[in-house]
Amino acid sequence: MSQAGPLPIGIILGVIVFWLGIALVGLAAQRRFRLVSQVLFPLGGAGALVLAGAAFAALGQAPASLVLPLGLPDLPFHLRLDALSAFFLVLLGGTSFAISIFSAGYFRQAEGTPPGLLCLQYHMFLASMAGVLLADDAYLFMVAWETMALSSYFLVTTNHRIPEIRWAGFLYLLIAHVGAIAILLCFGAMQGFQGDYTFAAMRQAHLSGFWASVTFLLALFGFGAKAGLLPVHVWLPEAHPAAPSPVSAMMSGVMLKTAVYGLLRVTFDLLDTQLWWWGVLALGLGLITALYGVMFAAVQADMKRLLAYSSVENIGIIVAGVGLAIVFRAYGMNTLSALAMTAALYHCLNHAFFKSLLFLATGHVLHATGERNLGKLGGLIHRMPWVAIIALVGTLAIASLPPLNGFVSEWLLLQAFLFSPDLPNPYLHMLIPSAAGALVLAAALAGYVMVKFYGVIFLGRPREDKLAQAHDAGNWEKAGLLWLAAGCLLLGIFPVYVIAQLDFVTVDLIGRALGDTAGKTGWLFLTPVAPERASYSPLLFLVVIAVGVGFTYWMVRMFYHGRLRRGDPWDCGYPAQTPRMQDTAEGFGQPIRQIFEPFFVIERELPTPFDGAPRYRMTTRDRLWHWVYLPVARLAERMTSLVAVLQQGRIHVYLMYSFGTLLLLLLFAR
Amino acid sequence: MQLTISGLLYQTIQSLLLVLVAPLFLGWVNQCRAWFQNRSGPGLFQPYRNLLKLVNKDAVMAHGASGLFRTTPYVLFACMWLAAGIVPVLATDLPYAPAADVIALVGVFALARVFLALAAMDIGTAFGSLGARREMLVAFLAEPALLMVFFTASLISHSTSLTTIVETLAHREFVVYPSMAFAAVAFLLVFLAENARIPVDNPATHLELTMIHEAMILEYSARHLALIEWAVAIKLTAYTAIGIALFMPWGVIEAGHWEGLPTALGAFVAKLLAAGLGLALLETVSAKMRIFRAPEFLGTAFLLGVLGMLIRFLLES
Amino acid sequence: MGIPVTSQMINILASLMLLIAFAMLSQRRIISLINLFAWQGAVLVASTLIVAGTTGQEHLFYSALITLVLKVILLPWILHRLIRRLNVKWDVETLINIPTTMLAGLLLVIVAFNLALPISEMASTVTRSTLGIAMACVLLSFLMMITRSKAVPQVIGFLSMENGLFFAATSATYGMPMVVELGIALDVLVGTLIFAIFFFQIRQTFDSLDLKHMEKLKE
Amino acid sequence: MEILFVLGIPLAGGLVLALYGHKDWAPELNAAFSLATFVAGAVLTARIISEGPMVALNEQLFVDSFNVFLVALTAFVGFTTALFSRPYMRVEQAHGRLNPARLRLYHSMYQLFSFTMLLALLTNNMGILWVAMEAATLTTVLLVSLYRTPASLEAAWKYFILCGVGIAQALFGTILLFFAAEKVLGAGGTALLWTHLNEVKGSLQPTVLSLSFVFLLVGYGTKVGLAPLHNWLPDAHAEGPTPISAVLSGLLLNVALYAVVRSKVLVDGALGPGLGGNLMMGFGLLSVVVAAFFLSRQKDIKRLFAYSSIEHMGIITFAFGMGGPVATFAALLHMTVHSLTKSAIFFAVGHAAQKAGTQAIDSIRGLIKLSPAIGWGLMLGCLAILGMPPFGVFASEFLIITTAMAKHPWATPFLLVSLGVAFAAIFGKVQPMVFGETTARRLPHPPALIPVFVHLALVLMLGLYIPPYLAEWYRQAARLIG
Repeated sequence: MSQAGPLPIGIILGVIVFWLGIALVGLAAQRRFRLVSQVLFPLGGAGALVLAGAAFAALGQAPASLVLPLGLPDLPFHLRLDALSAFFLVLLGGTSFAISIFSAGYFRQAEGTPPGLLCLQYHMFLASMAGVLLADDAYLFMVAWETMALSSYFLVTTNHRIPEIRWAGFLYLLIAHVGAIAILLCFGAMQGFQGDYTFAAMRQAHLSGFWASVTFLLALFGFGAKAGLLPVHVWLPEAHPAAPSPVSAMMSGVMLKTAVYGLLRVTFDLLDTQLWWWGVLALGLGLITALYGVMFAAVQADMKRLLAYSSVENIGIIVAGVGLAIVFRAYGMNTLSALAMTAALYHCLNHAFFKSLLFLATGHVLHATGERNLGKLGGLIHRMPWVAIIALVGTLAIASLPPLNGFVSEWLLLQAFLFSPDLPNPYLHMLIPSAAGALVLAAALAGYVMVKFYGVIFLGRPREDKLAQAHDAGNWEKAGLLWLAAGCLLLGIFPVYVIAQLDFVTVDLIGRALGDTAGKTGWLFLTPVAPERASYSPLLFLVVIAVGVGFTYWMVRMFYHGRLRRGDPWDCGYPAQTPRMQDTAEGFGQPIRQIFEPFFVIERELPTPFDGAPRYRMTTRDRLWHWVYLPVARLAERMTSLVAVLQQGRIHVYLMYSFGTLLLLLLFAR
Repeated sequence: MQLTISGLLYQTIQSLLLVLVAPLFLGWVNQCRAWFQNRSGPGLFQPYRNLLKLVNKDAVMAHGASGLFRTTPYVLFACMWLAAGIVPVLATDLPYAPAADVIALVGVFALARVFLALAAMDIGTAFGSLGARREMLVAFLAEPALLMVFFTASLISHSTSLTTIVETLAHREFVVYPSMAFAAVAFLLVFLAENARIPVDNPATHLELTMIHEAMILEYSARHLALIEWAVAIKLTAYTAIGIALFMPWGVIEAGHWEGLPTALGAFVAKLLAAGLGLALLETVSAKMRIFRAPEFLGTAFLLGVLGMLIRFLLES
Repeated sequence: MGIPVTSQMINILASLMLLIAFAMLSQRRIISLINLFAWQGAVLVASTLIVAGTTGQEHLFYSALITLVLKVILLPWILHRLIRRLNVKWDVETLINIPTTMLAGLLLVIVAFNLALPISEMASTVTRSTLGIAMACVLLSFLMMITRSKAVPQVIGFLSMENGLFFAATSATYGMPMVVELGIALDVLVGTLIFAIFFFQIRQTFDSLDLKHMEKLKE
Repeated sequence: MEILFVLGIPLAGGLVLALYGHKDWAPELNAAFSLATFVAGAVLTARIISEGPMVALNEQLFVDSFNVFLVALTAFVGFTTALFSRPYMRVEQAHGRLNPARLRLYHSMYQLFSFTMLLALLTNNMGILWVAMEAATLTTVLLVSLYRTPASLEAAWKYFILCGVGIAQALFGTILLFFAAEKVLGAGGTALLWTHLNEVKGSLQPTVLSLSFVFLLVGYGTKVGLAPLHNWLPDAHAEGPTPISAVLSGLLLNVALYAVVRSKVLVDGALGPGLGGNLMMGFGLLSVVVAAFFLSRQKDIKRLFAYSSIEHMGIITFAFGMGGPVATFAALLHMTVHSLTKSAIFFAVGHAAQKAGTQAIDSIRGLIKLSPAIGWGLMLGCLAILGMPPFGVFASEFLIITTAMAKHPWATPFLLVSLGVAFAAIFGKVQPMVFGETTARRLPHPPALIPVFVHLALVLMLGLYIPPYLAEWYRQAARLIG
């Protein structure tokens, strides 16, 4: 393998160092608010753009590596930039550029952590994510991985005076840490008992089926904990709402993807075999996660929790794609594996854009209104048209509607599913179409959720008086949002071009690409396998709709001569309407609650007819919490009380322990 | 994707045909219903007259309406038009068809629906949001079921492109596919739900607590309402055309066969008439369900769709 | 086959050590306990002297001297004084009744002998069989510490454990290097002084030397 | 020559401070003696690095790469703790918890304690090692009961009795070792010298050595705080003055473990690897598990970190037990970073407890608000000790866990569960202490922040970059231990 020019990897390393430098400046100038917000964050954003550019340039090149004289003495930091890393770095840079720019206008003074510390944590977070993506040995990977968890934890707990936020942070870091230990064990198993923890050595190692499976399961658990796979997803809906919105955007949009990256890296790059049941496991887990996530998103009343659950859903979809890729790969159907992988990667990119966009939009709403409860928002399209229109793009994208980007990746994934009849395993034949059903169901529910999300926040009439004071986004914020919206649109319209870039990744990992077929019929039509098999042209689609709208509009103008009069809403003639009569978030979630009742723990507080001040309250909680976490906590509790018996304060008993130990060992040793 | 003159011609003919004929088809269904109910009926062209009446009225719009509310009718209409351009009605040689396969077709319907639901919530009335919620409830179950139907068909033809599916089904030797029977039933259920027909919804009612579709468009008037009504008619026709294409595809022209046009046209009109009659009959003999039963109804459709796919694997592969 | 006289003497003394250890284990009166401790010290001195005489190792004489001063005279004297100063009247209370303790002690002796057997067989010194007895003494003192509920007997148990160790050091191995012995002696002395300080502090704070007051820190 | 300074300065310091320890400038004097010790230690270290191992004073003292690094560490942490103890003890005095006599005792014993630890490290004689270990107990036992509260007395008593009895077993072990050695080396004075023992370890009687090792392990293991011999440790840590907790946790445990490892080298030589390693792995793992489950029941902040010390000693013991260059390297590294981190934590905890006026976890809240530096110090220290990168504790845990996965996969589930439980327990308790609304108050003397952050900075550095000479040093030591 020829060594490519060290330029891109050098630039990326430079950006990481640059970010760390910004972080240190932030630490030094902790209270200089203007410096931090007007200079440091935009600079960080510029760095992100440079990083994305360098990574993009590296996509087509041969892998480049670098060894830094840091780290453990026998294991200096190895960096390597191959197509997979480059792709995720593009994702990181492209998304974080917008988030940094947005942050420049977002963070306010006097909110918990001083601005300089926020800057420190934020840029540490960025740098560590880039570190994860560049790492080429287990140690650097773990260091960057945990630094990422740690810096994001501090960002989550910015507003640490609220007990719920502290709890959220704790839960997040705990699950992240347990996951990290699993990843560590995974690396331990993977180095094939050679004692060499570079990825290069792991690529060489041949593991037996048992150990490979152990490795994969550990990786699935460890990375799944970070990504938010069931059942270790519980931290996600707690931590994402707790964080400041740019941080939620970063966590949801980018950090979760690093987990996907890790899973891909381990499964497709470091392990030399893939077994089919791994794929089935990942597929099943992914789909269950997707359904579970979207189901819970539908019943949330907090807008950021809703988005967080939606992230759970999207991660589920991505992992399902990865699982499918594994299945195909295990049976040597490399083209199809590449198709599924492309779909998963594409969805990663899409999710990064639209989810960041929506989180940033909610961040602005939160700032402008001080409210995150959907039941108290409404009608914001009049107060903040910019944000509302941009958020509409994100909403349509996340609801996977054509011609935006969310649709493309789901379309590709469904295409991949439709090839599963070619699999030689008779059980998989039947399993996978049903799985496609689950995927479609999740996607359709996402539409439901997003209508609720957008409609309740931006449309209708304001549910609270104070919403009248809400203002539109500032210039920094607008710029950030626009970048992401443009991303959603372009990614949706030019899939052929995007897939041509993704091909570098699939060629690297699977040895096959869609390139020769995907663009066979030109740049206009996306034909992943064969033109007669399936095709889709979002640009044509968009053009036709736009022409249709324009033509209709023109026709109506031609024939119609009436005037437009404004009046009170009709609403079947009901008098005395108030904004409180609109559907609330709970109301919108009611059908879902009813249909999927067994999955929720619902607590209702209903007013009686005689209540002077009637109150209605309802909480919906996760059953898994009762099924998995509380039992585990109780078990740990029981263990501790069991252990506590050991130490009851009597010195005689303590002496007995020593005595007993001594005797036991003496008898053992002889 | 060979761009041929004939293809362009077919494309234009069928897009215009479906759009223009749609109100007539609606009128036919209403007329049939009236016959079944022993009424004399408003006449076949009543929908056109309605549209004309609406277009000539002054529009009233609520104070709180935003740009979204005003744009939605146009988007809706454009989406339906696009859908009408994809479904092979007369010929499979459609140059625009590769732009969107069945999944994208479902996406188009979803796009239209999301816009409509958002517009319904825009004014901020109780009924608007109620309608939006119910519509989305129906949709999230109907959409997967519809896709399952399409998938069953595409498993047979190894393609998700609607034209290819129709070509395969229409021009291969005749085979009875049990899976398609399941799919047909599922499609029928989805068809009723998606087009707001009895038993899921009643297009003729403004009875507040039971309506779904009508609740969403309560605030629309004049030209906007006209566009929506027209779009709804196109949707009904397009769905019927899809049903015809999937389950009764005989008579559709293959690429390059000019001479088949009259036959194809005749076959299509006949099938459309039959379908309208069937729909009217079905609507007459069944009663509107409670809204809470709708999930079960559509759940059945979804299940049938999945079963169809499974049967495809069990019996036909 | 004749066993050398010195060796026999040491064996007798070793049995005495064991006997005294058992006596201490079963002793209820605290004064007697201290006296027994002093006797144990005396036996230790005697055995050290015999070993020193037999092997002609000069430093063992010093060792014997230190033991005599420290364990036979100084420590018992300090303990007696303490008892008087602290006005301790009570008898020794045990946590487990004496017959059971004795039975456990017997088992311990068997275990210790058993453990020491392979070592004794390969030992070259004249006093090879004493190692098992020394180990038994250590374990018996340990048992005593476990079963006594008051502070003073516990400390005496601790000191008698050191006796056992010394016995092992001198009889079984002909004595450790002088530096080490000096160091050990210093530690024992300082330790006893600190114990004494503690007795006063404990009494001052808890008004009693019963250890059941000191069971507050748990978990 | 330096070696004598290293030992002589703290000894002299102990004597001088026994006379003047109650003066106003005693804390500074204390720090000055510790600084001098540290300088001497540094010079000694530099010399060992350049010239290699050496023996001194008629072979009674010796320095090789294993103990010299512990000497440097001990002297360093001794010095920083003395810096920390300066404001800390002044505040204690201002709060009326100490009178001049006790202050004098404290300062004198502090220096003597340093002396005993350094002696234990530097001596070549297994007997003197025992004497020094016992002396270390003796010097600290009165410090544990320095406040004369009932709880502190109880703690001191338990500490004294349990460690005394434990260490008595170690003496028996030493005697057995001598017993085995004199057959090879003769009855002369060399039979307890480790350098000589090491040379002939292959010909020592295996049966005797295995018995001897059991006694030594139980004896010194008590001081290390291995479960189930650990019961004195949390009490002593919690009730003594915080500087003492810091050195107990950061240094004494290391020194005791050093003794165990020295013994293990001999027993491995005689028996081959197996018994020693297995016993240590078993003890280590048991300690990790037991300590992890105890952590969540703690209500006292110092007890909490005392259990954490047990846990980490368990990890180190486990690593030494595994053996091999990587694991031993990791164990040595872990000793270093644990001692730095844990003492930094105790510094922060000490100030925090003084600010809150209590050691009860539930009553310490929102440190970050009143004194961000202490709050962040505690938070970062806690994260570091929990094995969060980029801190050095992670570096060693990384090596240990991955090696365990490769060599003894059966042990990893225990490690996984324990580390998870420990994380939940410690972090769940520390987080609300640092964050949230505050209960703290201002203190008459500004806190000593330099020790906290110097330690953390060093730990951070070790996580990212281990200087080559340090690495070489660890490697040599690891080769020595095998």
